[in-house]
Amino acid sequence: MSEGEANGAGAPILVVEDLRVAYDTLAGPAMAVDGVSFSLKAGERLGLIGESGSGKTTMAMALLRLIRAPGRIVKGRVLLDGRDILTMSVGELREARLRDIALVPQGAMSSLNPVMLLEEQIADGILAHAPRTPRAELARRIEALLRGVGLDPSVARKYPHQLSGGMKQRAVMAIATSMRPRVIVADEPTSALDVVVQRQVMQTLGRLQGGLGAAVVLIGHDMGLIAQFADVVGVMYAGKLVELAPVEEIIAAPRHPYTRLLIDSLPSIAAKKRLIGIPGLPPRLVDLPPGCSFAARCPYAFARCRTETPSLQSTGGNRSAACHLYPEAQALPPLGAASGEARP
Amino acid sequence: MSRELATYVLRRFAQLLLIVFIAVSVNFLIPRLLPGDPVETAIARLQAGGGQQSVDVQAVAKVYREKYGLDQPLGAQYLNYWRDLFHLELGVSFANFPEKVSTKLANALPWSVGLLSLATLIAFSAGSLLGALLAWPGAGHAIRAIVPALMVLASIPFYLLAIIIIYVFAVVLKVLPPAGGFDTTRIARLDLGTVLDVVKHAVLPLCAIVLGNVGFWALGMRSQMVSVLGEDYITFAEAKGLGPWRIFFRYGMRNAMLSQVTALALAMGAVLSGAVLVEVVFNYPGLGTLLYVAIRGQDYFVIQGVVLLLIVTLAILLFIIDLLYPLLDPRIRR
Amino acid sequence: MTALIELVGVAKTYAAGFRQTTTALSDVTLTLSKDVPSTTAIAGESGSGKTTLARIMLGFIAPTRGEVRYRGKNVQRMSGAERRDFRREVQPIFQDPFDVFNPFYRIDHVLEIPVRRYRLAHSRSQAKALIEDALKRVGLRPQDTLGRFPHELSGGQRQRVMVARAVLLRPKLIVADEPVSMVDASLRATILDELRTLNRELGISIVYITHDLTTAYQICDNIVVLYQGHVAEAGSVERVIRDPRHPYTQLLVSSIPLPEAARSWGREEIKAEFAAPRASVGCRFAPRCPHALDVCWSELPPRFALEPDRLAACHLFRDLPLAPSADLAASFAPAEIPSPREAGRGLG
Amino acid sequence: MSGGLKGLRMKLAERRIGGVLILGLAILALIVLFSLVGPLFVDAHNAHVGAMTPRRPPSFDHWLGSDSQGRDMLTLLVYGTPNTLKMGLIAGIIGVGLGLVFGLVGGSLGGAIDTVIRVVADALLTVPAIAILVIIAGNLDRMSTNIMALVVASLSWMFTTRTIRAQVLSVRERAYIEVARANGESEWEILFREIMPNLMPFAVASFVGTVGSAILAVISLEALGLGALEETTLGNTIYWSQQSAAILRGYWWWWGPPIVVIALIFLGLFLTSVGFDRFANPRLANRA
Repeated sequence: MSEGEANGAGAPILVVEDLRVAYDTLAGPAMAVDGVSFSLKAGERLGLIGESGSGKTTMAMALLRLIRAPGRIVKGRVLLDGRDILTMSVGELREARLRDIALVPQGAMSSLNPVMLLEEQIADGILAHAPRTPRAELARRIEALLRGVGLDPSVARKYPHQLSGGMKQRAVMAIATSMRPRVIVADEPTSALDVVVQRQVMQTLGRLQGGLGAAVVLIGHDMGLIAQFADVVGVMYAGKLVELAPVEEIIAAPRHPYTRLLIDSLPSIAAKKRLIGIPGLPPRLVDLPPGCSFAARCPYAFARCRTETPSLQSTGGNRSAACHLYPEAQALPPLGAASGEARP
Repeated sequence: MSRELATYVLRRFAQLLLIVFIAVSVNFLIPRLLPGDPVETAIARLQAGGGQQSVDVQAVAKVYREKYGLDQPLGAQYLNYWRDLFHLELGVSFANFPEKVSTKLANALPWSVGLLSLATLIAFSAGSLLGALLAWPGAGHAIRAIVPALMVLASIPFYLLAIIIIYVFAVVLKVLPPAGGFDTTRIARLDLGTVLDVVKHAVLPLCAIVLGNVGFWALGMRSQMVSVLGEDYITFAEAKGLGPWRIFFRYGMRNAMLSQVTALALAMGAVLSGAVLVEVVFNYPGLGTLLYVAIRGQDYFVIQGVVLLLIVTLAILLFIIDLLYPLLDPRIRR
Repeated sequence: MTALIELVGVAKTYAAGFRQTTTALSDVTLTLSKDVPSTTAIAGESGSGKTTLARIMLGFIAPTRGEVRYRGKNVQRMSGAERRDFRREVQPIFQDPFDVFNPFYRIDHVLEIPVRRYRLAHSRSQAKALIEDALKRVGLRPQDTLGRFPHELSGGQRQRVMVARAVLLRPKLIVADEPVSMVDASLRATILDELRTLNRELGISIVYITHDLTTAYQICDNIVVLYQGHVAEAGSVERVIRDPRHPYTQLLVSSIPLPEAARSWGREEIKAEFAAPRASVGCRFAPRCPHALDVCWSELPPRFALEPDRLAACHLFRDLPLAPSADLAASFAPAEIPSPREAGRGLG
Repeated sequence: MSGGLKGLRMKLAERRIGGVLILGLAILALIVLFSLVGPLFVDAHNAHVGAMTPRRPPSFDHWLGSDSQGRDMLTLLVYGTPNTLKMGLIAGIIGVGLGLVFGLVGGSLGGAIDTVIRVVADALLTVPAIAILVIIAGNLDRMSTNIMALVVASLSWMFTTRTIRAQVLSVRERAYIEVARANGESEWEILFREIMPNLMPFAVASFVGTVGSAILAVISLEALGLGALEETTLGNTIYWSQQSAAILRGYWWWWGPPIVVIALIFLGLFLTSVGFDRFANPRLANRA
């Protein structure tokens, strides 16, 4: 599924190394992102999937250094073309946002300033990076951007409350791509939209990304959506990246037990089957138990899982998983008879 | 859009009329509802308390009876009352018999409106800016030290503040005049000297109202701003790479001001009540002092006139604020 | 077939500004059997009228036209005793697991009140046993649940408490309005499976309101697809979801993001219709329909019977016979007697 | 935006939740204690005209000096404070009581009654209270602190009405009300069992605010000379001092102490309401 250009060898455009973000709570720090590393080449689409509390939104915010108190970035590097976003000066950071790395935020409904015309909000971003853009040029660019996301240019003279949810999400994408960024971070861009609109918006995002040759990090909770869009899928659980693999492979043969149970729990329209959820509850991020965070819910767990935290390791090919079953196992062994369900 | 706007303006105008209606009706009904014959009560009071001025009690009583027309049915009295109002026929003053109440009001009104609107404007803008800065993480630490002072200022009634201000600045330091709106020994002429004199007399009452208000606006704005700064559009504005002041004014303050203006409309009544008392303390020649003198002299029609005028003035001010609101909020929804 | 609940020509319109009305729901007739427990999905996007339908069924709002009969009695004109029975036997499960608990009370409140109001127990200990049994049935441990305040439980746990509440009352019908859309993915399947189990083991009929066709397919036998208050397609899930025929249902099904390469959206973008005028005559879907005919703009399509177990309201099928009955249930899959395999699992 | 600064601010705010409320309540408690215990230490006769040499500045024997009528200022303060508090409390209780009834009736019944309540409350909220109070007070034959409390109470119900009504309307839309209906609760049970408890924090907050504005209205009327002039209150004391031009003549001990006590009452009420807001509404606490 990966684009031809993505395969063209080249240095990764985005490298995340051992990123850790903590939230200070009254009960102590909660590690919302706990040692995540990955890298992305131009044109590549990474989907980060996780449930609420898995740290996926924190991850998106950290990539743009938008973490606010009580959250703080504890350590790690976010290298954008070799420059660390987390240590650059405030002025450089402002320059880099939108021009190099852009955000398509979660709540498009609430991400637009309710008292500003759409054209002013688009112009704001452009003028912040190119203050001397002539008016005529600005108007031309705004029109082109709106057309690019499938909106009528007359929308420029409207206020956010005059737009539908799908239109707002498109407007936000127009802003995000206004400076032709090289990395787009899309944080659940369709979470409040109906399925048809969701599909339209995601396809538009895909087209924009293709046109710019930008890398995309798509954050989401819906495996189906991620699978439709991404080339590579990263699965997050309790702040950690527990599996990273190309999309077809991860769906056909997940390596991490959590990924497998998650995929198994998805309803499909291929055949009726008994729906089986994952037993237990996601852990609270404050005072995590020692060992693997998923051990308590894992049907494969053994003694080592409860004492030693597994780190992300290669499991062959371009796949990796954070699980003590590897490297001994070649693939995830079938579940015992207890689950009552055979692998497809 | 325009239709929604029209509905909005009409509704606000209806509110204005309703307030005026309530004010007039209250003025009309209360003397008639309370036990006793209002004319007899008033005259008895006038005779008892009117030692300081020589009043032609008979003449007054005659005016009173005519004005009240108690022999007519209540409905007719009420209609007459409204008719008189439309002719600005508010009766005569007893203390300065037979000066018309409307003349007295016309003399006092500019002083009050000038003082009140200037003080509110200063307090509201300064307080809002201060409050927004207090909520702004980039605004430095030192500024937050003034929060307790603001809390104290916001909680003290401002006519008490006025007393303290007079004592400190006019009695102890003697830098500004303690009372009045102008130097009564001056010859009234429109020149620089007169203007300076008026300004000099206005400084302390202005300060009293501003200080009494600024804390309220600052604290209100702070909490509004804190919640606005938590909105997604602020995060997105940051993600766009905008400069901090652009975010502060266009995205932060601009939105926080919406509820500030709503609060302004709700608080104007209290501000006006406080300003009336500040005028009394400073013996400032506005409606407040007129009211106070009238109360002391049992000058009932003047009292009624001032009350009516206060309510109508406020209602009109509110109507203006309401008309400005749609300019601030394109959604015109409240 | 004796009816448990009947919706007869039910419609709901709301006033929308000056002398204008919005149709939230138009002409739904649906009969659910008393004898055979059924599972019916009401599916649609926002603005489809699915929640309106649910609330009318629950008696929370009155229809503008038509009536809802429960055991033959008009729900809006019931005596006190009849109303009490109706309230007990038709139970809701709501979308938002945070909003359904009064923050002032412990979890117990929502379970104890119905036991008392409907006199389900003769003694305190019997009440306690009932409640604990209901909690256990949905996979909650009573000692970890009772005595807690709502904010101390996760969304998934709270939604299970609501299922337990419904179980406690042993209703005849559960109307579940998007019960898992606000629950974490890993817990959704469990809650939906519990609903399915209630249907099989306790013989409770389920009306499942959803925007998600995949879960509708998994837990329901039949489905009604609504678009802007009008029925687009109805029938067995095998027909409607696996082989949609109405252009709207086709669009919906093809837009489901599925983690299967075979069902990729593809790179081709479908056209976005913004501010498509809400057609007031004719087919509501016409402005977005790729196959719209002239007649679609002027005439509301009647419901055509495509197969014995499926109907579609679309002029494309005007050569086919009209649906035999106004009752949507007439186009549902014939009720099947629970198979031995399923019955066996249910008992186990 | 620097995360560190904001983090510190949040922590301070979190810790201050209790602090503000406790400080406010402590100030109020101190004032109540002063009014309760005070009379034990002063001689009531000193509050009479001519009890001592007039216009004496504070001294060891008379801590707060005397006024131009020869009354002991400390004694006036001791007897004036409870009277002022009493008027605020009576007006506050009546005002909040009326407001609760109107708010509940309007919010739960709806229809024409609700419209009337809402429109009248909104209109009266925007009228300067002092104007109407002046008309009422100016037309009364006699004035006492009790009558004054009633007069002020007549215009103290709108804020509570507005708050409670809005709250009833919002609670009624919550899903737990429908759950209660499905649980077989009657409409009365829903009102008293499900809605009412959720109104209490708002009623308490309104009460604190209403007592404050009632006291403000009382001292305002007193400043205009419309108070119960035969009785000793803080507002009257200030009124008399003004009548004797005590400010210009520099008798600070006459008007100073009552101002301080009134200021403390308002500060106490203000801090209590701010603190209570954060306590009752944890989301605010996390934000502010």
